[in-house]
Formats: sequence, C-alpha cells, structure tokens
Amino acid sequence: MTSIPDAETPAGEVVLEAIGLTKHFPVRRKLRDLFSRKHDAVHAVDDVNLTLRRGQVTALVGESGSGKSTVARLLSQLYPRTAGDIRLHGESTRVKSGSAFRRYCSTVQMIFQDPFASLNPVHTVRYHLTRSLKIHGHAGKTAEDLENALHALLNRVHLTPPERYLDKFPHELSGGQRQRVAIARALGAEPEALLADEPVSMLDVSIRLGILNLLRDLKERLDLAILYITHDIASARYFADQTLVMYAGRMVEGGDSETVTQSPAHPYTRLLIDSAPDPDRLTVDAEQLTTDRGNGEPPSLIHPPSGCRFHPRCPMAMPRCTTDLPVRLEIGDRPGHWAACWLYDEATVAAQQPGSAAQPATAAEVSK
Amino acid sequence: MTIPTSSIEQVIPGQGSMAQPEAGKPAKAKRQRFLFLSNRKAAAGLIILGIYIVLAIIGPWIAPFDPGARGEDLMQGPSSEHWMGTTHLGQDVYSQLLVGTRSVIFVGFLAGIVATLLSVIIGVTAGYVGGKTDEVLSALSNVFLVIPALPLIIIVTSIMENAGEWVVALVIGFTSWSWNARVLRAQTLSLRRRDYVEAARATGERSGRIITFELLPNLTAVIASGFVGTVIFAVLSEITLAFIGITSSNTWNWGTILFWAQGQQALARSAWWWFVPAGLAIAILGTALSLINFAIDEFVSPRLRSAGKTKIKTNSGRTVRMRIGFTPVLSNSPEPITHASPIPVVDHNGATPVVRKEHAS
Amino acid sequence: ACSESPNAANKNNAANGKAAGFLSIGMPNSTQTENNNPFIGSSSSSNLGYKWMIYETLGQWNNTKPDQPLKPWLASEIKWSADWKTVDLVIREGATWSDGKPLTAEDVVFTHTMIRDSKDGALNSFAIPYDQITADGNKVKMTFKSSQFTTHHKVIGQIPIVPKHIWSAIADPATDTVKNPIGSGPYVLKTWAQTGIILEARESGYWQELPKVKELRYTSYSGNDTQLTALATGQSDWSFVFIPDYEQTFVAKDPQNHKIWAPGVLGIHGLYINTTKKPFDDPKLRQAMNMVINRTDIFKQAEAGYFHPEIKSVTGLPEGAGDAYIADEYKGKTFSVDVEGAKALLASSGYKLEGDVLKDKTGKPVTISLTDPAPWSDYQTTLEIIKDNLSKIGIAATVEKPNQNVWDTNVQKGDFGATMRWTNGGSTPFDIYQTVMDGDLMKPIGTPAQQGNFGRFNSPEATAALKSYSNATDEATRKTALATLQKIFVEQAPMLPIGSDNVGAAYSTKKWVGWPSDADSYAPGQPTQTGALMVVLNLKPAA
Amino acid sequence: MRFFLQRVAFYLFTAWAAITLNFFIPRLIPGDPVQALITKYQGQLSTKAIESLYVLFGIDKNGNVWSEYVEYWKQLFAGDLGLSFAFFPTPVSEVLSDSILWTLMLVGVTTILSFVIGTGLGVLAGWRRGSWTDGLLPVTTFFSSVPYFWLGIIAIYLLTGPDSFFPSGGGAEVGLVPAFDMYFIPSAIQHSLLPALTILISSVSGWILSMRNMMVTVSSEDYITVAHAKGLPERRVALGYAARNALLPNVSGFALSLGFIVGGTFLVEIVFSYPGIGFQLFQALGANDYPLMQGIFLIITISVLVANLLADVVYLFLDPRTRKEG
Amino acid sequence: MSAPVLEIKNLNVGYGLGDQGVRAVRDVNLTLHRGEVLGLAGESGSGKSTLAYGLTRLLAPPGVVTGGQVIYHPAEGEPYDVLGLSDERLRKFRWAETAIVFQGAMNSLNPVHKISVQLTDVLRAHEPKMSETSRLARAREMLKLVGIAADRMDAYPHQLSGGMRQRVMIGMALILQPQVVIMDEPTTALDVVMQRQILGQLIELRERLGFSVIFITHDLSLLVEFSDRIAIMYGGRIVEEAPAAAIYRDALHPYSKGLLGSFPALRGPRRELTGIPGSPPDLKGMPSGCSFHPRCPKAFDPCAGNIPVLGRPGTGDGRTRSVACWLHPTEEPVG
Ligand SMILES: Nc1ncnc2c1ncn2[C@@H]1O[C@H](COP(=O)(O)OP(=O)(O)OP(=O)(O)O)[C@@H](O)[C@H]1O
Ligand SMILES: Nc1ncnc2c1ncn2[C@@H]1O[C@H](COP(=O)(O)OP(=O)(O)OP(=O)(O)O)[C@@H](O)[C@H]1O
Ligand SMILES: [Mg+2]
Ligand SMILES: [Mg+2]
Ligand code: NI
Repeated sequence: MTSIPDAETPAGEVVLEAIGLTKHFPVRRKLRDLFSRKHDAVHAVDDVNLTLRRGQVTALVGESGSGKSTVARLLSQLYPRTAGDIRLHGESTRVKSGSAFRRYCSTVQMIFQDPFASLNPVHTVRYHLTRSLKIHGHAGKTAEDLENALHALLNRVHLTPPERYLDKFPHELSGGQRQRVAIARALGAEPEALLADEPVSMLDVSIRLGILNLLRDLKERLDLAILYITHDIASARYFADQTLVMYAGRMVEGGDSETVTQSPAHPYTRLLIDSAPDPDRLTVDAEQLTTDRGNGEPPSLIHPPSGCRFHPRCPMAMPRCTTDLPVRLEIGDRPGHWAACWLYDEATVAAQQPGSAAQPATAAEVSK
Repeated sequence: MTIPTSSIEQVIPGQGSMAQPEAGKPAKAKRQRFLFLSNRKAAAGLIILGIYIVLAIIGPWIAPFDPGARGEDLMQGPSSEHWMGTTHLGQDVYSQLLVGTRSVIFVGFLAGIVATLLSVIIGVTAGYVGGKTDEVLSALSNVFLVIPALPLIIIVTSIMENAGEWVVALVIGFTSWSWNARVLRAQTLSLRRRDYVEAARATGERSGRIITFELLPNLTAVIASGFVGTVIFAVLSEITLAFIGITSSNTWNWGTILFWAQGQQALARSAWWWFVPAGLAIAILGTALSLINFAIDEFVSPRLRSAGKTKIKTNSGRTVRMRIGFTPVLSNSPEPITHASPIPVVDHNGATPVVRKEHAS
Repeated sequence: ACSESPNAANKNNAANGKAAGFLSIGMPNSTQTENNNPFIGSSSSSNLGYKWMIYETLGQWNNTKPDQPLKPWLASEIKWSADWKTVDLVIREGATWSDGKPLTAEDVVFTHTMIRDSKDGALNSFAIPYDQITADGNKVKMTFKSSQFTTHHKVIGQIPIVPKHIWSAIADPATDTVKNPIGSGPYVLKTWAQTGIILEARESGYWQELPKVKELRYTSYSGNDTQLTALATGQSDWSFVFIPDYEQTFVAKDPQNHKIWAPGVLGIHGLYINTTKKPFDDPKLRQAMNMVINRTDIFKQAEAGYFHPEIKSVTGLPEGAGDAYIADEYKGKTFSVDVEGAKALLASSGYKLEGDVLKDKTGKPVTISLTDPAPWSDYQTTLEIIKDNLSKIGIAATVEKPNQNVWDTNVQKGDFGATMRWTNGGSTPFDIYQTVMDGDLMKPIGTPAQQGNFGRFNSPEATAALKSYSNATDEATRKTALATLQKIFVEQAPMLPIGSDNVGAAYSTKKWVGWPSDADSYAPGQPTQTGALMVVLNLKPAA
Repeated sequence: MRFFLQRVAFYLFTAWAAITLNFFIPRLIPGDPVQALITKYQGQLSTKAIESLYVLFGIDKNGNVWSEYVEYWKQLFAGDLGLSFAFFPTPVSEVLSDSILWTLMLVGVTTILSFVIGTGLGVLAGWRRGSWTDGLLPVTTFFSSVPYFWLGIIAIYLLTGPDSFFPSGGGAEVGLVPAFDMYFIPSAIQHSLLPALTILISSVSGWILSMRNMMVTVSSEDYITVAHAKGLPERRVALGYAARNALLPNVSGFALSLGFIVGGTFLVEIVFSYPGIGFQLFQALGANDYPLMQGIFLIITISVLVANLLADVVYLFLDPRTRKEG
Repeated sequence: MSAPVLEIKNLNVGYGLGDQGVRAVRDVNLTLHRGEVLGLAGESGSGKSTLAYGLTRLLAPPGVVTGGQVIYHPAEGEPYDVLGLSDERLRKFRWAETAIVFQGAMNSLNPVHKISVQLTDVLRAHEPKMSETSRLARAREMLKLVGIAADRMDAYPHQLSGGMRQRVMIGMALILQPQVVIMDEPTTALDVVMQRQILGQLIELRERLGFSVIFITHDLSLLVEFSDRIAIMYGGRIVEEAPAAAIYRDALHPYSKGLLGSFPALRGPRRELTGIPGSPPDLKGMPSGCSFHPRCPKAFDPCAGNIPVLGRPGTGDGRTRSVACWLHPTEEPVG
C-alpha cells in the first residue's frame, strides 16, 4: 500500500483552462410566462474559472447539485456552453461534433461517476478499449499492434494479466475493475487532461483507495492534468494539489488543498468541513463553528439568491452579501488561497457587522 | 382483431413503465442469451413456432392433395383419406391448412419485419436525435396510431389491384409500426441518458455508430417483443381480411378456409372439421407467439420471472408461499448452523503470521 | 311511462308462436337507416321491401309468369296501344290514402310527372322516356317517346303511386327520407327501429279485403349466415337468402313447415367471355367451352341445388319463365356435358390438344383467367368448377379474386378474361340478350361500359335484332328478332349461361299458410319484390 | 395547465393530420358508390338506374379534390357531415347517431368491463404469485389468440338455438324501440351478452398480463416494503399501495384501447348482426360511401384523441408527480 | 449496561435454496440494549441490509430466514421471538415496536399519496380507535418534531426535497413511539451538511424519546461519531463488536483495522491510508475458515482451516467487546 504523500508539485504547463464558464439550462416555459419576455433557466454554472496543469490534480468539491458535473461536461464539450471560454493549450475551442470534436476528445477525456452505468453491458472490455484506440488512431496497423496496445492499456490500469480481462463483459467485473476499464478507455485516447467526475463515489470504501492511487500514479507517470470532482472534501485533501469549492453554480473558494481544508475561509467551506463526519469528535453536539441557517437546503438555481448565493444560509451574512456579488479576494495565509466572500473585504467588514443580515433558521424552509 | 397482447398494453411510453434493464445488474449479456432459451415459455413458444415454420416451408409438398382440386367426396367428415374432411367441392381441408400455412407465416413475418424496421428507424431516430426531428416523427407516429388500422388496411388493400400476399404484408407492415415506434422512442430516450452512451460520445464515437452499436443491442428485447407483437397482429389481420373477403389473394391461407367454411355455413351444416381446425391453428400460433413475447418480457425484466420455487418447505415440514412482506422462516431454533470452532488459546506470540502481499495496486 | 311505451305493445316475441298475429320477414341486408322514400333504392323501405306494403302500383306483375298481362291494381284497367307508346288507365274507385283522403287520377298523374320532371332525371331510375301524362276524370293517359314493350311492367308494375297532397309539399323528393309514409296499401308504418320495423294493418279504407296478417315485422340481418340462423330458429318466417345445403341447414330444422321455393325469372347469370382477347375471339373455342361446363355440378355445389336454377335450354332462357320465348329451332335443345364433342370441335377448328394442354392456332397454350370478387362465394365456387371443367379440354384457367371495386372497374373496362356476372332482368328475354350482346352498349376496351356488353361482343346483327324486338308493333316481327338473337347467342356463345335469377323464398308454414308455390305461382316469393303484397294478402293463419 | 394546453395543441395537430388522411384515403378506392350500389343489387337494379343514381348522389360533376377538401372542412365546421351514399339520402350524422349508441353500449361497456376484470385479476395474479392465479395466464392467452369472429361464430353455433336463452344476433328483440324502459333494456342486455362475452374472453388477457407485470414491478418497490413494515393490513398494501401505483401506466393503455372499440371489433358486430358503428363502417367500405367512412373515421379519431386527452387529465389526478406546483 | 431490547440469536438469512441459494447472513449474534445506538458497518454486500430486513421478515423473495431467533423484550410483558409470530401478530408488532427507515427516502414514500395519508395510515392500522382529527394532530406533531412545518402535511413526496423526505420518514418511524428504530443507510443519498443535521436531530430525539437504534452504514467515521457501540460485518458474519471509541482507537480484527484505514481524515495530521487489498468474497464460494483470510495481512495457519467464533477477547476491555479472529483467543463465546 502506498500512502499518498503531500501535494507539493511544481506548477506545470497549462493544458485546459476555463474562463468565465457559464451554463444555463433553459426551463420549459410555463403558460403563465407565455406572454412575458422572461426566459427561465437553471443557472447550473456561473462564471467559473479554473486551470488544469500538467501533472497536477485539481479537485472540485461542493454539495450535490452545485454544478460540478456540469463543469466536467462543459469541459469535455458534451454540452455547449452558454458563455465563457474554454482554452485548450491557450486556444479557444468550441466543438460540437465531427472530426474537430474527436480531435478535442483525444486531448481531453472524461471518466464517469458510475462504473456500473458507463460501460455498455452488451460489449466486452475488448470492444470498449478497441474503439477508444481506433477512434484516436492508436490501434496501430496490424491486429498484433492492437493486441499489444490493449495489453499495454490494461497493464497500465493494473488489470493483470490482461488476457484474463479482455474478453469479459462488464457484469463479470467488480466495481473497481469496471472503473479501471473506464479509465483505460479514457487513456486509450492518450489524453493530456482527464476529467474524473466523482470516479469513486459509487465504489466501496475499501476499493476507492485503489482507484485514487491508480489515478495518482497515472498522473505522475503520464504527466496528466486531472480534474477530480468529488463531494468528499477529505479525499480532495489527500489526492489533489489544488481544491476549488463550488456552491450553487459558483466558485466560492480555491487554493492548495491543504490550506483550503485546514483553514477554510468561506463560510460555506467551513460548513462543509464541519459537517464531514469526524471520528475524533466523540461528542455529538460539540461547539460548532458555523451553523447552517438553511436547514441544509441548497437554493433554487432557477431564481438564485441575489448577491452571494450562500447568504440565506450564512451565519455571517452582512447586508452587502444580500445585494452584491462577491469577488475573489485573496486570503493571504498562503499564496493562491482566495475566497469569494465579503468577509475578506476589509472595507465591508468595517462598515457592517458580520452576521447582521443572517436570517432566522427557519426562513429558508418556509420559502420553499 | 385483437390488439396484440403483451407488448402493447404493458408498455406505456413516456411513463417509463417499461421494465428497464435492471440498472444495478446490467443484462447479463452473453450468458443470458442462452438463458432465454431455458425459459420454459420461450422454449415452448419457439418449438411451436418452429413447427409452423417448417410446415410453411414443406407444407405444399407434404399436402396429400391439391387444396383447390375438386374431389368426389363432398362435405365428408374426417376420414383416413381426408384427415380433416372435405369441403362442399370435395377439396381436402387438411391440404388447404397445410398449404395455407406458408401464406400466413409469410405475411406475418414480412409485415413484422417491415413494421419493425420502420419502428426502429423512426422510433430510435426520434429518441436519439430529439428536437424538431423528434417532434415531426412523434407526430407522424401519433397520426398513424390514431388512424384505425384495420379499416385503413382494408382500404389500402382494396386500392391495390389483385393485392397478393406481398401487398397485404406490406400494407399491414406500413400501417402497424407506430406503436412500436413510440415504445422504442421512449426506450431510446431513457437509454440516451445512460452514462455509457454519453461515455461513447465522449470517447469520440459518431452518432451512427452509437445508435447501431451502443443503443440497438440494448433495445433488442424491446424490438423483438415488438416484432412478435406485430407478427400476431399481422397474422390476425391477414386472416380477418381473407375471412371477410377483402383480400384478393389467390393463394390459400387459413382465413380463406374460414371464409369458404363460413360462406358455406359449415357449422350450420355440422361440418365442424371445416371451420374448427383453421381457427385452432391461428390460436395455437398466436399462443406460441404470445409465449415468446412473455418470455422476452421476463428476459428484459427478471422480476417478472415466476420460474423458480415459489413455495418453500420449512424445517417443520409446512409449505409456505414466498411473498413480499413476509419472509418465510424455515426454522427458529437458536442453534448456529455453521459450527464455528471456539478459538483455542494459542500462544499469541509464538504464532508466525503468514504475511500476505501488501501491494494490491 | 312504461305503459305508454311503444315497446309495451311490441313486446311479444316469436316464442309466443301462433298466438302472435304477426309475420316476421327477414332480409340479409345489414343495417338500415330510417328512410321510407319509395323512389330511392337505398332506402330501408326498398331494401326490405316494405314500401310495397304501404305504397301500391297501378298493376301487379308476376315475375314468375312474365308473359302474362299485369294484374289490375290501382288501375282497374290498363290498355296499351299496339306500338306500346301509349297507355290508357282507369283509376280504381274506392282506394284511399292511409290518412283518409281518396286516391284519385290526379295522384297518379302527379307521381309520374314528378318522376318525369325530377331534376336531371334523378327519380327516373328506370329511364322511362315519358312524353305526355294527363288525367281525365278517373282516367289517365300516358304517352312515351319509344315503345314500352320491354319495360311496360316497370311503368305500371314497379312505380309506387304517392299522394299528391303530401308529396307536393316535399321540397326535394329525391332526398327526403319520408319519416311518416302515407300510402294506399293495406299497411301503415307503426314503429321503426334498427332492430325491427313494424307495420300494422290499416283498420279500414283499404280498397279490397283487409289482410289476415295484422302485423308485419321486418328485420334486416347482417348477412346470409345470421339470416339463415334466424330462419332456422324460427325467428324469421319469410326471407330470401342463399342457403347452402338448405335441406340440412333449413328444412331439416322443421321439415313440416320449412319450405324453399325458387322459381326462375328472365334474368340470368353466366360466364361473360372477353371476346376481344385472343384466342377467345373465336366462337368455336367459346362453343367448345360451353359444351364442357357442368351446369348440374354448379347448380348443386355452388348454388346449393336451388338458388340460381340451372339453365337447361341452350338459348340461355330459364325453365318456366323463359319457356314461352324459346325459338322453335331450339325447343327441347338442352345443355349436356360433352367433352368428346368439344374436343372434336376444337380439333376441327385448328386447335391441338397436346397431352392436357390445348394449343391454339398459333401454337400457344390456351389459358384464361376467371375473375370474381372474393366475397361472392357462389360465383367463386362456380369458377372453381368451370376451371375444373375447362381443364378437361386442356384450357388452363386460373381463378382470381380481386376486390369488388377493382373487379367492377376491370369488368366495365373490359380488362378481364372471363367473369361470372348477371344480366338485367325483365318481362321479356330482351334484357338478358341486351346485356350480353347490344352493340349500342359496347365501349372500346379501357372505357367503362356501364350498361352491359362487358365482353365487347361485336355483332351488328344482334344489335339490329334487339332494336327490332323492342320497337316491333307485331308479334311476328318480335318472334323473328328473338329467334335471330337466340341463334347468335347459341352459335357465338358470347356468354355461357349458367343459372337464372330466382324470385322465390324461404318460408315457414308454422304460423302462416297460403304461400305461392310451383303449383300456384300467383306471385313472386321474394319479400322485396313488388308482388310481395299479393303474397301477404293471400296468407292465412295456420290451422 | 401549461401541460394541458400543450397536449391540446398536439391533439389538434394530430386531429388535423388524421382527418386529412381520412379524407384522402377513401377517395383512392377505385370505382364509385353508384357502381358499388349496382353491384350490391346484382341484377335487381337495372343498369338503367346508373344515370339517375349519379344524378341523385351528386357525383356526376367532376370536382377537383382540392376544392372538395376545402368544402369538406367548411362543412365540418358547420357540423355537416354530408349525406351517406349507402343509406342515401340519410345524413351521415343520423347514421352515426343511430349506431353509435349500440357500439358504446356493447363494445364500450365490454371494454370497460374487460379492463376492470382484467385489471382486477391482474392485481390478484401479480400480488399472489405462485397461487392458483398463475394458471389464469395460459388459458386467457390462448383465448386472446383466437380471432374474435371465430370465437363468436362458434359461440353462436354452440349456445344459440330456438330454445336458448341467448339470441343469435341483433341488438334487441325485433320491434323494440330503443328506450329506457322495462322492455327494451333487459332485451338489449340479453342480446349483448354473447357478443360481450366473446369480446371479454379475447381481450381480458391483455389487461391481466399488463396489470400483473406492473404489480410485480411495483411490488418490489421500496415503498411496498415500507408499507409492510408499517404493519398495514394486507388489503391496504395490495390495493392502496401496490395496485394504485401499478394502475397508472395502464390508464393510457386503456384510453388507447377505447379507440380500438370502433375499428377493432366490427367483426363481432358483423357476426352477431349487431347494429353498431363498426358494422356500419364495414358497409360503408363495401359501398364506397366516402361521407360515411369519413364520418366514422372522424368519430374514431376524435374519440381516440378525447380518450387520450381524458387519460392525460385522469393521469394528472392519479399521479401527483405530473401536477406542477403553482 | 442497560437491559436488552432485541437479542439476535444465530440468525441465518439466505437468498434462495439449494445450490442456487446464497447464505448472506450467517449465525449472527447481536444484542441491542435499551436506548443505545448500535452501529453496523461493513463493506457493500457484507449482509447488513439482509440482516436488518431478515430480522423483521421483510426480505422480498427469494429471501428466506433459515434459522435463528430474534427475541424482543417489550416495555412490559414477556419477551418473545419475532420470527415465531403469526402474520397477524407480526403486523401488529411492526412499526409499533420496531420501525425501519430505509436507505432511499425517495423510494420509501409512495409517490401517489400525500404524506399526511402515509403518516395517518400507520395510526389507522395500529390504533383503529383513534379519531381522524387526533390522527392528523399526531401526524402534525411528528412533523414538527422533525422540523417540518405542519403546512407541508398535504404535500406529495415529490414536492419535498430529499432531506425533508428523509425527515418525514424519521417522523413516521417515531409516530408509534417504537422501542427500536432500524436505519439502513438513512443518509447515504444526502449531502454531508444535510446528513449531519438529520443525524444530529435523530440523536437528540433519541435522548428525548429513549428508543434504541440500529444504524447501518459503511461509513465508519460516521458511525464512530454517532453510535455507542459498533458491530462490523464481513461476509455475512459479525467479526467484531465493541464500543465505538474502542473500535476507533484499537480495532482488534484486521478487517476493522483495514476499514478504518481506508478513510482519509479531514483534520489533523495526514494519516497513512492502508486500505484493504483484494476484493470482497463471493457469497457462493466463501473461503474456508475465516472468510477474510485471503485478504488478511496477518493471516496464519488456523485462519484457513476453521471459522473463528465471536467471543470475548482477552484484552483489558474484553468484558465490553467481542471479536472473531484467530489472533484474538476468546475467553468465552458470545450468544
Ligand atoms: N440537462 C440538464 N437540464 C436542466 N438542468 C440540468 C441539467 N443537467 C444538470 N442540471 C441542473 O444543473 C444543476 C447542477 O447539476 P450537476 O449535475 O452539475 O451537479 P453536481 O454538482 O454534479 O451534482 P452531484 O454531486 O449530485 O453529481 C442541478 O441543479 C441540475 O438539476
Ligand atoms: N435477491 C438476492 N438474490 C441473491 N443474492 C442477493 C440478493 N439480494 C442480496 N444478495 C446478496 O446478499 C449479500 C448481502 O447483501 P446486502 O444487501 O445485505 O448487503 P449490504 O451489506 O446491505 O450492502 P450495501 O452496503 O451495498 O447496502 C450480497 O452479497 C448480495 O449479493
Ligand atoms: Mg455530478
Ligand atoms: Mg444495504
Ligand atoms: Ni345471385
């Protein structure tokens, strides 16, 4: 068993970059709105910036529905974006289908959350991998080349000996093995960036570690840029170099993983970390730093709260939070640590009492 | 005319009632292909259907008489010479039945194939492509669903001059695809959102390939069940058309036999041998096809399988039915079943643990 | 409310037996809608024939004895001029409409004038060439543009007379459904329902003795089989329907009472041959075909031994009704199957029988397609038998079963090999021969010939003879013309006659007796014929 | 509400397309009503009548199809379906109103009965799997594979006769006028028993099967286990929880089957001489009676659509998930 | 330690019979004491849910209870065996004495009935004499207890968020004031924030109402935080059972250790993660002896041969815990 060492890697070359990435899903119009001009939309992702660098893992954490998967799908160009830009090696790209899409695919590959669903039950492991190799032209010329390439792929994800797995159907594999096949399929394209959308959340606790270690190992050997999406902030701490926190479609905090998890700046990150089960906290109602005022309910993404989207639940909310969208503010404890929260704007804190605009605990619930 | 059973009523598109291939345990592809045959219903259905197909092929050769040839014995009951008796013209009913099998099977299958192809093309395209295409294709299938099929078939066959089996089959095929198309569209819609389809796209597969290699194999059961349903419908339609004298087919089929029998008041003349066998032949063929359809349904949704034991004997000898909500208790003695050994007092320090490989990954 | 319901009175079904003083009449004519307009063929009153119980004609024609003069009915005297272009009528005194008003010559003039003057001749379904129609007291005089010798029975015997005081108020007699029919007949409409139409006898005012049958119940069954079931079970007392194996399926159910009577009339069924198709343009070939057809088999197997009485005379004229018209030359000449004779005839005409294939003069095998709509099972059976018969002389026939519309179109356009079809019927053999041979009706192949001569039989001689027959003013001319027609028909065999129409009936004597029979064929037996009224008036309760 | 309007728009479109097809298709049949009429009366109607019939039916002028189509819509909006040819000159609307009630009574009631009985048995078969109900399926399957008409004819042969309780055909006793009285109703019911039984026997298996399958599927849902865990009485679990939910998908199937009432069972009407609309359609087909065909197709189309619309609405009530908040 | 409410004695539960059958729960002995939270952990497929459903006879076919007893000690009266109850008595027993909160609240609530109906249903079945208004009042009271406004009574399940639905389920479980509440992964579908809130609420309610809880999850760190005692399952058997703190600090069974070593910790120094090599056993072909031995880093000779029995280990706190491992010789077997 290898333990995961601290994330301390030099900043590599930027592979993929998202700038002001935005995705709104249109909502089917209701009859009432037929005559109004307003178009409702789910604001799934708003103004997201992130950078994936060679040989680095960037974690994206956030609660369910905060838009993490949407970011991944936008980055893999499975969804067209509403606004913003995606830059591959600094070049703006927007592809939908055809050969341009395949070219893009060969650099950016995605791994899905559920290994039970992401492999077609009617095809063998061989079929899945062969397709990936063939589409991206890594299958070689002869059948032998192909066979070699397949073996190499399976070896790379530690499914050895490869012959034992090649002709199996997905249902004959365990969850961990399936996820390895899915990873191998992604690797078949020889990508530079890997978007892993909750790759372990459907797996058993004892198997998770193996997959994470594998990803980590691949990152190092193949110098991959990895986006690791999860809602398990603890695993981000162990696995990722950087961690970004998302709330209701927006980035609220970012920085290197250790800093973000150990000294969270944004009240939401704090809430998240406090809520994570902690075996060391043996008394249940230990003093809590942050209390959730929103009954644990995320806000509506169709009509997101004005200002900071977290303000209805935030115990530290100030009047300004309800009106103005917070900007990224440097925290200053570690380089690169930032939070989008007015608490770190000295002028605001000076003028307004933190928590002065916090709503009573049940307010959010009634408004549902 | 009956609405084909099974596939129609049970699957209500849009409501997702279609038994989804179990998400947790994806259809056990290869092994289950053979498992399908081990289903008693499927086996029985396929054997009967097989016999019919064989008869359809060799029927005209093994028929003892020319089905249209007049004979000396008029309206005779079954005898050693005429196993199923004769008609008012002295024709051999048994030969007519044998010769008629080909037409029935031919029309049934051709119509089934045409309708299935159409439904797959239209349903899957609508479901996969979505958007405007979907709207147009859905509207098309709905129109065909609303138009009453049998009268339409009657009209169209009457437009065709001398409509032979081909025409009848094609007309039935072209008018009866809509239901299956709807079912397939709904299924495709749900499949399209499956991760493995998205994953195939993310790998860089083309749409055509995704449809044919990722979607269609997973729709096989639905398609097959639609096919079987259409075959039943086509067979019943052909027979109905022949019975009411709409089709002008010059060849024999069971409907023709019934048409003649009814025209000649076979039953009123107590000539049951003329009227009953053809009807039974239809019913048995229909039953065989329904059995296959049930089997497909069960294949798709293992929950429907009632095979296996449903009754179970407790240790005290009582028989209880397995049912939801009340798990049978075979015995409630507090004795352990596997006798675990009490752990002997071992010299803890003396033992040498066999250390296993530490690196699994 | 129950006691006021018409159902209260009608509720006594067939099971009540003789005590129920009604007669149930059934026809296999499927559903009806309430329409009592006597001038429209599709009305329920025409379909089921009850219009003849409500409305009457000037004279009564007995189809089974077509050569006999019409029986005076509403006209007490009927007198045609020698050229059959003028008729003088005396209208019966004492007849009244069921609303009590008297029937007068005015009503007769009104009826015929209405038909004559109807827009585009919509009501003139017999295409009668009316000229003048005038009344003088109780006398009516009608003149016509051409001789009515072949159609006089229609003018007098098949046009119902309607009351002027009612019909003059009807805006469009061609599209009025006449919900409340007022006629001069012995019955009035009591209730109309899909399940059955009930007519009840008038209480008074009928010009002759009132009928014994106080109530008539007409039912339209969905088809032959249901009608037959009704007959067999005694639900219908009287009907006209094709009954396969009638001995077993009908008579045997009540041998005492169940009777079939099927007198032939002057209208026949036969195999029309497309005379434009080679080699069937050769009369010799057609003759040979005529010689091998087994009409007895067809009669027994296809027509259940009664329905289309077998035609025996080579002239195609039915036994009984046609006897009087057979030319001397052909008296006693009857059909018989003569395969050897046919072979000899063919051989002598240049055909070769090689094995069982007949080759024509050019050496091509002779084949023919026989066609008729599938649902007509008697025709289909006939074709099967003919096919079998033709194979005896080496002609390979196929039987086709196009759908009825297609068949109709094809037959009219002359796109067929041979087909079983009927001819028009009438009071003389004229209609039969006209339908088959009239050159005036002939149309080129491809143009629909709606009125007749579907086989495109081109014989100016026959056309002339037909004209001469219908326009003749003396019996001798007619006789010659008819003889010519028969000679052509026999020698050229443009159509091979098979059976005749019949106007008989299936009836039960359980409740009512006095039905027409071979011994006393005083009227046609078919309940939808005009003469049905004569039958009803003649019925008496069974002892 | 939005859902509802959307459906209505969709139905209107489908109705338009179907009615248009219904207009054109009958016109493609070769031949015309006059020919059909002459042929129907083989020899009884003189060929001389042909001309007057063309005049009578008003089809002597060669109108173009397009203007006929426009005319048809105009008439339709005026509620005028034209005059039937087969029953000339009865208006189509009258022909329809005479026959539709019979069909509704016989086939409609039977379809509903079949649905109710089939669903009931299906609930039982799905709930008590492994009991005697398992034997139900093969038997009903066999019967459902038998053509209606065959079953009906055999039933007539075996069960009717002069002394039988079952009449061999017809809608009611001869001479009874449709009315809600003590004479007509019992007679109508008596006459409908045998055809109803035929339809019932051959259609019930479909419902049993689909309901059983849905019951089986629903029975393994968690909320059924929860209902058991709550200690609810078995009846409550079986009906209030399992059957209630299993019924939902069958509702739209039922709606669709209502549409088959007219088109699907006309053979029963023919075999039993039942004066319903399916039989009327069959006659219209034989008589090239376009106006009547169009009228009947219109009824079928509209009834299917209305049934579906109703099903949507019923669904809205039965399944709260389709109801939108606000 | 207080008196037991539920004693599970050598419970065996399987799926199917004969050679097709699998034995998913094997000779499980477990005691739930009054007022305690007993955590049940183990990886996926180890038989946790099977145990929970088996002891209440709620397993759907082909599940069968092949042996064992579940002795329930009612608040007053004699203890009795739940598995021996007649169907009628079992129905009465259910929910009134033992309520279950299932894994997915989404699927536990019938989508077509209002939640008020589903709440009062229980009362109608178990307390038929109660009037309709008092039923509704009681239902409202329960909703308030779990922090849901009473005006949501007439909502349908789909109109509630996942967390609210789970609360409704908890409220429903408590409506008859049962002695035992079984919770099968009640929060796995929820967000951590929500999870904490709901569990916090539950623990608080337990304090007030005094019921006992069997809490099932595979998230050991969650269990350690929330439960009093923890039982670890592996391959259908309980392999270790001890107070939460004891397990966390000093797990005896190598499997428990492995499980604890699989969770990255959020706080404190970075611990070395060991994980557990290999994959879970196949229930149909269970390894001989201790079923964990093929994956066990400390396996030695006896492990492959004999199945170790659950017993008190000879450690200092041996009175309060038990383990089934050849490395830890027992002083007395449990059960
Ligand atoms: N195709 C879509 N159409 C409309 N809304 C969508 C669509 N996909 C996602 N959404 C909405 O966008 C928001 C973000 O969804 P997303 O799947 O990205 O969340 P997530 O962070 O990945 O959640 P999870 O942790 O549950 O996977 C959600 O509110 C979701 O309902
Ligand atoms: N219907 C069934 N037929 C056969 N085996 C089954 C069935 N249901 C469950 N099993 C098996 O029984 C074993 C125990 O399953 P169970 O659901 O109790 O595990 P669990 O510990 O609750 O797992 P999880 O954490 O995934 O919920 C598993 O190995 C499973 O494969
Ligand atoms: Mg996601
Ligand atoms: Mg579980
Ligand atoms: Ni005839």
